[in-house]
Amino acid sequence: MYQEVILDHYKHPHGRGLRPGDAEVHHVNPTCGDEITLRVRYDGATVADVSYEGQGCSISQASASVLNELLVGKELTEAMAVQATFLELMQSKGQIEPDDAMEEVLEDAVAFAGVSKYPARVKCALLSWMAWKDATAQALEREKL
Amino acid sequence: MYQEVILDHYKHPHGRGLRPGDAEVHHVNPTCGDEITLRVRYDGATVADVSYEGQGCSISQASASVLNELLVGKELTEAMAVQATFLELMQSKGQIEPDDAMEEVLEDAVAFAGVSKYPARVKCALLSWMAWKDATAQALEREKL
Amino acid sequence: MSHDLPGLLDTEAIRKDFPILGRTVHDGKKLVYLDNAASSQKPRQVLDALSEYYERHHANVHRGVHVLAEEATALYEGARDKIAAFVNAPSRDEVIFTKNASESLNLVAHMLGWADEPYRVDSSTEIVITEMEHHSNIVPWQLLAQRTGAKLKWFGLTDDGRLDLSNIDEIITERTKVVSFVLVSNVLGTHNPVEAIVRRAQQVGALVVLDASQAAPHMALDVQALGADFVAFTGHKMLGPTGIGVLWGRQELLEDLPPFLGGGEMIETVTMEHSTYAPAPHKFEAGTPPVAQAVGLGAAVDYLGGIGMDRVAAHERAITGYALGRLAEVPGLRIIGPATAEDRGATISFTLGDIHPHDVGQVLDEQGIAVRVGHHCARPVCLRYGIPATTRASFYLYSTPAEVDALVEGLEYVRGFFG
Amino acid sequence: MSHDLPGLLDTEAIRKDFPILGRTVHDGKKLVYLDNAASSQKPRQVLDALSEYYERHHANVHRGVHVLAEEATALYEGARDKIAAFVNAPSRDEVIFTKNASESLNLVAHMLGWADEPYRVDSSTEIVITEMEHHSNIVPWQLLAQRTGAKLKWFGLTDDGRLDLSNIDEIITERTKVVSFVLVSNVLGTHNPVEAIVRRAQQVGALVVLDASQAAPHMALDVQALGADFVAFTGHKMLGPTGIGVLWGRQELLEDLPPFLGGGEMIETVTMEHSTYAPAPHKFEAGTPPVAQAVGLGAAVDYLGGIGMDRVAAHERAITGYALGRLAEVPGLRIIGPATAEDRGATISFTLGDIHPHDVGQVLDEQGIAVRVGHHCARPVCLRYGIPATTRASFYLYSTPAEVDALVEGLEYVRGFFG
Ligand SMILES: Cc1ncc(COP(=O)(O)O)c(C=O)c1O
Ligand SMILES: Cc1ncc(COP(=O)(O)O)c(C=O)c1O
Repeated sequence: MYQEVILDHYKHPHGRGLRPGDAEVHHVNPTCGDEITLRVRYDGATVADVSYEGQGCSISQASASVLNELLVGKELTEAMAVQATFLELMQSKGQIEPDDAMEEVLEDAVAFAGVSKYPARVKCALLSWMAWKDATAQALEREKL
Repeated sequence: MYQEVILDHYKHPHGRGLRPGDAEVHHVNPTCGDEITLRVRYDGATVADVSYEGQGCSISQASASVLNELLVGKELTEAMAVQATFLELMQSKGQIEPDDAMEEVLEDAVAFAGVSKYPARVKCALLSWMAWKDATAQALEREKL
Repeated sequence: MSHDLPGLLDTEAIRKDFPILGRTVHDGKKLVYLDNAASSQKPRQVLDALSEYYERHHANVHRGVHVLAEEATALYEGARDKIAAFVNAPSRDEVIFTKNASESLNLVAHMLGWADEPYRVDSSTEIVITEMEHHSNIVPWQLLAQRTGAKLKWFGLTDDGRLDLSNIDEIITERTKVVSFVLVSNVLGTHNPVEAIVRRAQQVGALVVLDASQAAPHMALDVQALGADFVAFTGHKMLGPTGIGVLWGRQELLEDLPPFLGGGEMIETVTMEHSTYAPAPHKFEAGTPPVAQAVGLGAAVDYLGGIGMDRVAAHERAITGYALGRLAEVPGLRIIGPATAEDRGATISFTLGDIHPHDVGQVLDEQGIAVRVGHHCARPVCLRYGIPATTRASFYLYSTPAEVDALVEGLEYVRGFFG
Repeated sequence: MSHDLPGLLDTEAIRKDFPILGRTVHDGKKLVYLDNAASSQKPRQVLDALSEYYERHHANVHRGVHVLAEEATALYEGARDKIAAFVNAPSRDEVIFTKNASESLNLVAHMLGWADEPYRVDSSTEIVITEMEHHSNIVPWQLLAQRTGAKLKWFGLTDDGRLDLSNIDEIITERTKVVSFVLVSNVLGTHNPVEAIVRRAQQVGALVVLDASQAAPHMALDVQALGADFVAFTGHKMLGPTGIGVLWGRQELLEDLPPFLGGGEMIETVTMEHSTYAPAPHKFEAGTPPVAQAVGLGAAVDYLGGIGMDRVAAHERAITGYALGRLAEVPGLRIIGPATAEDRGATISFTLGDIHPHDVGQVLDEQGIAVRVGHHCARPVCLRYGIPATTRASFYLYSTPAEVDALVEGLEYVRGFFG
């Protein structure tokens, strides 16, 4: 489970800290108390920033770092696709062996494939991704108003 | 369990039917729905009558009949002693083999010794005896007032 | 006696799976177990699942990051999947594990008592049950009625042991919040018509609760086809362990309704001042759940599914038809409940002349025949038919026509004994 | 490592009774099971009692007049006798079987919510708990407070993991109806002082409820000496099956207080209009009880009694002292809870530098060492000490000093891994 990539992100997280954003959410993993506060900022349809702060295990921390690295700068639709692919991988119960196409989409995030075998940890890996999705929905909602 | 004596009392009950009394009680055996309405009449300290009506199995019916036969005419203290002995026998879980002394006190009621091995039926055998004790207590209470 | 009944299962093979059925009682008398409506026996497969669970995989479920905790959780949640499939639930999250059917029914009553509108039962509302309910589907509603001031109403019974629905529009009204009734009666054997009641309940916006305790063990259950909002049943009557019951409920309702028992596992986050709750089913499963028992119940539905619930039902229909026919031969025997095999389960209650059921049961027991006697936790049925109690023989997938014959012979002996 | 600790049990012999302890995990690593506060493992004797029950004696209890029903009833009620003796209850009728400790605690909360005076909890009254309660002794009281308007108050904790009773007279007042607290904490290990709290509660006429879930498995419990009014515990933590808990309550209270779940077995007589209830304990045991589980729990207390609870306690004291000493050697390790073996149980929570407990637990698991991580269903404790979660190692009668050594080595490896 503890791939080098994961440990690296855990020890040297990308984009950590809260910066101004269009929407903020606070998510909790009730089964272990992991928490994240996450903000998104959009520049038109581009993910301008994902800033976050929280406490949690190496998996949840590394996952937030990977998310930041992967999504910032992407177009919203593309970012959504990455999120969906990551979700699919994490819910695969270790059944998906990431192929080249998936690796291209997920980059560092493929390192989490092994985590999907551990049901208790899948939620850790998904915490920031669910928070991002939620914050994004709120930002879009606000846009509309 | 079904001694001849018991079957006899069941088929030819003594003193069945409700007659005037000093106190009346209604007891129910919730585990099987057996019911008895029982009245006692005292003549000073003598058990002048025990009359009853009810529905129930052969054990509870026969037991009421035996009670009537045994207690009517006795002095209250003596009747109490009989009741206590019967209670002891019924709660013995088949461990008491009635001796001559017990037989002298209980007469026909020793036939119930076998019933004490069947926890579900002990309550049937005791229904009328508990009702009698209760009715007697009420009658005494009233006397005092 | 020839027993060429169509639909019978291969009971010889099946009985080998049930260790207890090989037992003798009272100095060598073969056990004839006809008390299945009270509780069924357990096949080797269920006992093995229990042992295997405790010997290899036990740990507390959820939250654990060690192997045993993960295995135990997978087994427990896997059992939920099996039960969901067994009753054709749209979602596994609609399956709540309780301790028995009684808790399942109480759970619904409590949820409705503390619910917000539109579900809340209060003094302006009515609760509807029937006169053929098990005490476990009467007392929770009496308590709810007492505590909220709601009015309790019920359907009466016809002389031949069926629900009297002639006044359905007066019983179920605009004030009715919930209608709770038994799918198959544990005394009469009656299989009740669900559709008519569900239709009327939906007209007035009332929820429908089905007590399927005597149905789930014996026939294919499809909660979607039934159209009820909640369905309750109990593990020990369907080859499973004691200590486990099930409540199926519609997802939207489980989301909207408040929790019942509070504690570990049912929370999302807790502070001293305030707690929030986990989504269903966990919201309704406070404390360490009956893990081994769920695993055992999973093995039980695997066993039943392996045979096929339609074949189980056909077997019991055949046995019931045969038993009704043979019992009709016994002089003085009066069936309490439907006298034909149509729309009824494999549970037959009767009286025998004026011999008290306790005496019938006791003398049968001396011959090795286990039946139940009394009011079977449904005393209003006895009151309705003016009898103190009944003797009840109830069959299951391992019951044989020869056991019916033994019962009939046993009853003849009883008659002679008290004659 | 020499392990000449006084008071140790012959764990070599004891471990042979527990099939699962011979298991290996992760490709041949020996299982080191240090998650006993979550749930204990089961000895062969308990599993045999379960099998024997199902294979020879199962039937529904009470009311039956056949052999199996009588045997099952005798076994079930016999288990009640055993539990009553195990906790030195004045009467067997004070022992109520529930599904787990959570239900036991909810049962008390519900009884008090619906009770008549002088027990009734309502908006003019107060409920007292502590900050170190398991969620199962927090949420039921929060729900009761919400639903009745009563005020919930609690004792805080000192920095070294003990109850802060300095303001006891302000916390427990004339308005207090009930004080419910944990005898031994499942996170801190703290063994709380009962006498001072009981004395103050009695002064003001409040009832005392003890959550003994982490005490009953590990020490001799004497409900009479404790002086509480209710004592709750759970079977699966004390070598028994899942699916069973116990509530002991004083007879007078059980007589006076109203029922909780309604259904079969808990009634005296039922009509459609009205029901009356059986005397305790049956009044509080609606539906088919956890029969096999009670029998299993009976076998568990036989097993514990055979060893002797004082010897179990001595063993755990020795292991705990040893573990506290060895853990102190691990750099960065901070014990959350009392740092000495005095007045504490064999449950040790800690943090390890800023390595998240999830990671600690996972890497220990890879070495075959099973500990629990998280808030252990007592989140307010984590909040109190400003930590997100802890790693918790908890011992039992089969735990060995060598397992403590394995834990310490494992933690060194964890430090290296994330260092
Ligand atoms: C202190 C304490 N109280 C209550 C409980 C709840 O026990 P159960 O989950 O068996 O209901 C536990 C265990 O989880 C506990 O440790
Ligand atoms: C129709 C019916 N409902 C409810 C129950 C209650 O089931 P349990 O005792 O398992 O709670 C029973 C069985 O006793 C039953 O036959």
